[in-house]
Amino acid sequence: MAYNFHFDPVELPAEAKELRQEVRSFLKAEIAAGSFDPHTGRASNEQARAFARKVGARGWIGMTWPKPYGHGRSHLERYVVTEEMLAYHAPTRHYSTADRQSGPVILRYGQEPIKQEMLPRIASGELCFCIGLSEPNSGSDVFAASTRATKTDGGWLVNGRKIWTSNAHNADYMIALLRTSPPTKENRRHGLTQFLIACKSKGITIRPIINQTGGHDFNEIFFDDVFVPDLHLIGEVDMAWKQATDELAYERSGPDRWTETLSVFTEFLRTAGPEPDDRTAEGIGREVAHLATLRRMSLSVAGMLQAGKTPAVEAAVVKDLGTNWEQALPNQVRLMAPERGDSTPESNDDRFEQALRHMTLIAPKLTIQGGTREVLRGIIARGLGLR
Amino acid sequence: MAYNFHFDPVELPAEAKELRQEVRSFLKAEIAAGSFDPHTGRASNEQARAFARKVGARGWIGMTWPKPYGHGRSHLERYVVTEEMLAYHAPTRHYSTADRQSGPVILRYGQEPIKQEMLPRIASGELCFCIGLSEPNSGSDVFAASTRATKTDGGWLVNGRKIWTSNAHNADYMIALLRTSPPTKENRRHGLTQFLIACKSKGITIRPIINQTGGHDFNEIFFDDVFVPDLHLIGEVDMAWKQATDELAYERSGPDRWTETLSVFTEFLRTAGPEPDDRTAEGIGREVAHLATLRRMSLSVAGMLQAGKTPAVEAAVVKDLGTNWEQALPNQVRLMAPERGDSTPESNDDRFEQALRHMTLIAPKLTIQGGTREVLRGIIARGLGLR
Amino acid sequence: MTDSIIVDTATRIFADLCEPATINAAEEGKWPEALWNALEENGLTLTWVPDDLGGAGAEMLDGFAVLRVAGRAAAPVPLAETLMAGWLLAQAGIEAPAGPMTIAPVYADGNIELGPDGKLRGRARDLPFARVAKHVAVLARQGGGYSAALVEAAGLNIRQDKSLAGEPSDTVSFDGATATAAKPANGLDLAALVRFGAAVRTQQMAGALERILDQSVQWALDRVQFGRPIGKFQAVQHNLAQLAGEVAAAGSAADAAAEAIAERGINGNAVDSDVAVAKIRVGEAAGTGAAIAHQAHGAMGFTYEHSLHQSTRRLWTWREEFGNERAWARRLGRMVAAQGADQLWPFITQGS
Amino acid sequence: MTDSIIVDTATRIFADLCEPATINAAEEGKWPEALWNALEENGLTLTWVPDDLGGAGAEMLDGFAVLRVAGRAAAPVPLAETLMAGWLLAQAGIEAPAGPMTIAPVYADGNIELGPDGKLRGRARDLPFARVAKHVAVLARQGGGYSAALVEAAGLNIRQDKSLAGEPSDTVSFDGATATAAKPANGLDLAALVRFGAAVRTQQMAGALERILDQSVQWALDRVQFGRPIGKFQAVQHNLAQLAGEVAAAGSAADAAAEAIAERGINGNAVDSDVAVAKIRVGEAAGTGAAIAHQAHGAMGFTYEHSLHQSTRRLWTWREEFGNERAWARRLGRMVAAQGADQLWPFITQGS
Repeated sequence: MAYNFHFDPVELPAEAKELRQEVRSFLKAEIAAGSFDPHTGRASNEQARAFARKVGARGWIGMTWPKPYGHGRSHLERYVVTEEMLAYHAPTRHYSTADRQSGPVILRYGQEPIKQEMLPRIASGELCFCIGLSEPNSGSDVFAASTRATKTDGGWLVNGRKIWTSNAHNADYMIALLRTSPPTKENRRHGLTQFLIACKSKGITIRPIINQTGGHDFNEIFFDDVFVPDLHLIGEVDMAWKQATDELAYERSGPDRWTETLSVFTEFLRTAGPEPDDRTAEGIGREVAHLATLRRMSLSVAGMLQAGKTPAVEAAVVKDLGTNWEQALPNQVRLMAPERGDSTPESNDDRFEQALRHMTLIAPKLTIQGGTREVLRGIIARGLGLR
Repeated sequence: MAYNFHFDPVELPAEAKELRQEVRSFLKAEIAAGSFDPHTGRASNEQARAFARKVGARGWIGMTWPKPYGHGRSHLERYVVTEEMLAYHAPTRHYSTADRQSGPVILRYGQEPIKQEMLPRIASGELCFCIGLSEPNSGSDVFAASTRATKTDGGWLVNGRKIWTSNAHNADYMIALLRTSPPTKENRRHGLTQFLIACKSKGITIRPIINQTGGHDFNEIFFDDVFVPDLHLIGEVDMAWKQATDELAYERSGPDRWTETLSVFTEFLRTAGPEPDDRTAEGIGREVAHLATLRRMSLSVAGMLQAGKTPAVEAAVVKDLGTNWEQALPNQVRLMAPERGDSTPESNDDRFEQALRHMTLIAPKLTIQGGTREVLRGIIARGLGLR
Repeated sequence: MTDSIIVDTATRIFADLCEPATINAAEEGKWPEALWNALEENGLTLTWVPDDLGGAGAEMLDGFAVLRVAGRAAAPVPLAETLMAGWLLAQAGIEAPAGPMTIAPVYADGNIELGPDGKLRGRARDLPFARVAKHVAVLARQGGGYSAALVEAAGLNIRQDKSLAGEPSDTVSFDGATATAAKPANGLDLAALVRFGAAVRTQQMAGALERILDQSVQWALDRVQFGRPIGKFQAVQHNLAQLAGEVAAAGSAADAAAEAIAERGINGNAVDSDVAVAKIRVGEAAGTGAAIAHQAHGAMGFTYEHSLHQSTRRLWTWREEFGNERAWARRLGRMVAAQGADQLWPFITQGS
Repeated sequence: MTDSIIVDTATRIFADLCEPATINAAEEGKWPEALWNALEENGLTLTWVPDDLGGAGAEMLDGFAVLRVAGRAAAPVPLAETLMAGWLLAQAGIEAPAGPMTIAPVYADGNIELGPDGKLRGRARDLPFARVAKHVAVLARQGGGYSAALVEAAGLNIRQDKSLAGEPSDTVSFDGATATAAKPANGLDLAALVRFGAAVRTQQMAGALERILDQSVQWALDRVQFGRPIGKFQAVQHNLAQLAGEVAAAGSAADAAAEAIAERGINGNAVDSDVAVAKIRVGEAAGTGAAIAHQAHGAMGFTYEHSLHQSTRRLWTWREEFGNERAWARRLGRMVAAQGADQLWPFITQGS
């Protein structure tokens, strides 16, 4: 049977339900204190840093990592915290990458002293991480990476260039995929190794890449004889292809994969009012049906992780469906919105207009970042036995 | 520049506009006389044969073929006749394949005695043709055909099997693509030859294939030592790949490629009435915009043919857009239709309901028959320089 | 969780007795007696009827799971309808008879009335399988409320028609019919009956979608064009990956509705929104999914002799029954809008 | 047919003077003087103004063809607006001044009035390029009809804003402004002005779509992944083929509207339906097309330094201006429904 993947039903345990209320109260207080704009998520870097510390103090970073590195809580509890943060546009950018990706890599493949040093600092909200994966000639094809690490006394020397590195300009550390040997004939994925690199290291230059919204998230990073100590080697030399990809791919299905444009819908609901016409009601209902289903599937993956399963294809399905939906959402909402004219009351719908513009601009990246639609469908096709 | 194909504007000449009125009057009279059901196009085989004779008598079959074979009229005039016939669901099935495809092949590649014998009989509406192209293991990949013609005294002996042959059970003749030599290493398309075959020939067995509407259009044809005289060879032996495909591909863009489900929309308009609500009006407007644009593009291809151009990629574009649109139409209309209930007046909307069901059932074939979506997109990609 | 014995039993029965030929024969009017009898003998036709009313007394979720399997098998018998009928009768404490049943009405504007003389009045359209049913479970207006009534089909005036799937879809007049039994329906109204029907159809559709994914993948592995299986072409792979996504979403949405009903009963706004989400999302998946499956199958899938149509035609029928995507979307949209923008997220996370 | 010299001239000017850097600089507020001057010196800014009113006196279709080229170039100057302004003034027999212009209002519910004292009153939102215009051509209510009025921009109260494309989109108050010239608009009303604007935008969009197709194909040929150009992957090929279809449909629909206006003028139902068809179909193509182009470009297309956004952001802006797909679809749908089902086909074939 081709259809051999499943989305188990999940019943959230009582502690997760309580936790949700706790998170909501926390966020309500933060919004009241002006820590961030609840509609757009706007917050300064200082605010984002301060926010990370508070979240860390609550024990909501590194939740699923075993003690003493983290907090030893369940995937479902972590899921609840994550989705509440996203739903209320909390400024998680200082810690989210470390919490979601870098921390788990260190936990699984890092050397013990590094685990002891880094993980508690991540969990406290102190450290900001970024991921050095893409290169100018290696985007979807990550195994084509050519930035190299050469063995030297007591460590490695790194030379080359990474690109599309989100948040590198704010990050303390990067986990980078570097070439330590050429690929072999039998295995083109051979020869890459993961390293932990301090972003402030000598020899690193970071160039901002401005995106089409005018914003700055991506960076290009140049490495010029950057020294990385042996202790910062993560996992086996040349064997990165065995690490990382699959286990962490589950993170693909997180709520960040279907909530990125959600605020345009929320703001639209606000302008639509409590008694929309038939056309609008129909449009709203359709989007809510997709949203509710995506959320259930995403939660289900968290539940399966908690049950010790390995829902890799399921995660790819959620990301593919989720990113396609959130990408299409601004246009769907645009076609529900009332026509603008000279007699439209001014700034009546200004927050909605701003959200619509912003989401229209960012929509294209959603099916590209973190695994393109093409890559995801390839993974699913493999799950179906077609590859 | 990648975008190197064009849709020239067309102004129909006065005689074409007059012709349109002439065709409409003719059809009105035929409808009044009960020659066919104007809403569904239903007509018996006898009615379809009689209709073909009348259309032939008007000079509307083989219109663009030079005299004395045909009528020496313009592609635009032929276009107008074709689209009017389709728009009013006239029963053209007895002559349409011969008019559109078989006749032009004979005209261009047939031997002179055959041209003189066959073309006037097609143009009169007498002869019905079918096309023997697909085989069980050769669908999209027509050059994999294996039904073979072996040279014998004064002709050829045919053995093998064709499938998905529309209307074969009613046809007098078939033009078949047969294997006369194996493909060569350099050219896998080598070795196929076109032949004219009388469907009543000894050794031919026709098995009906019932489709999911319960109807019978497709057939499977078995050839058992069927003799085909030399005179029925069409074009060069082994060289069919040079013939046929491209020149005739223009026919892809005809109005039959975007009108097949149109009646469900017309019937819906009838139930919707003159003052639809916003939602319905919006839906109607959207479909009309697509329809009008497709029709302009289709007409444009006819105009370019008339001007001696070779709009092969343009034709593929029209078919791809057209079939996708007509395939999606029943579902679009379904979602505009009012909800059915126990208080809905009976048979108020019965003709619409019947059309909706029928069109829902036939929709899947529209992007498969006569060149699948995948094949068409390949042709367009080649036109873009990607292949 | 569901009782896997019940599901295994159903799976085995359908594998043995629900061949494509049986399904086509049923369309021609040949009642699949062996199949029905096996289902009945194994207690699968009255899954939702408590022991003391003559049923199997299984959990709600077990019944839905059986319907998922039945949908996968394109079972040409009124199993869903008999399950619903048994359930409806049970709400009123009426014992369920043996044999196939159907329910009436299927529209929220249905107008069957039960008079003080114990006679029914009214007409119901598009009743699935009415002509093969032994009994009809009717939800009839009586006074200010509703009663469930059990009616023998034998004496009813039935006008036959067919659904797009080729299954019986009949108009039945109840005028003057006498109920074998009739009791107040315990708070159930027509909206709830339609809601329940919608949830039932989403399970059947989810099953049918699983089936067409299986068939399409198998076909793509078997069918060779241009010298290799078509499943090796990237375009086909990506289409089938998209189909898999629709199948997964449909299954998940249908389960959510089933679980909501199992937990909270059929009445109330919260359940209504779960069912709405399911009928909308599964209905969309049915359309998208059937289109992809047909495209993957090429001309072969359009033939009557290939069994693909047995599933796709049912999908096209079921998505329309008990409210289509649009009808439910309007309802859900109004519900969400009425609660206001700030309640969207609490609404999405309610119940979990 | 169009005058190819005019089009060639425009093409050359944009090739020489409308580099991506110029376009980005314009977004930062740097007026592209060399570009504008070249357009003006070559008579391209007053294409639609007759000789005797100071213009180039070219055919309608020539002006539309120039706008197609301008759209392809993502030209960051009010060429379309100046052409429309000159045309509006010409309808009333008012001579067109030199320099950039814009029009007002841009909405059919616009409310600028011309009083008996020759002074204007009213406010217009979202006027493209108002802040860089030397003059505004206004269609103002006067008595029971409309007058065209030429107003110097210098004295006007302008509140600056930007479109999604980063181009000026300003709110302008005309209260108390005096018209340099004002004459009856010769039967033109606001609906006709909006209709004209919609037709203009479809040409610009058709041009921008051609551009993003070119860019996407080139990128697919150049960009190597997994050891070969991404354009060799079937999924990419099929996406770009779909993009090509949208580009072709957009161009054809836009041309149909332009030809209809050239033949039959801007007034009347027949032209209204051609413009409606164009704005709907081109608007859809803009959305679908931009999405495919971005997907093909990957992360690179999302950067400010790559020029793709110069075209896609304009597409997202223009599809909304002078009525979006939905607004026009409602209008067209009403028009078609009012004529009845049997008039659908005659409606589609009218004019040809």
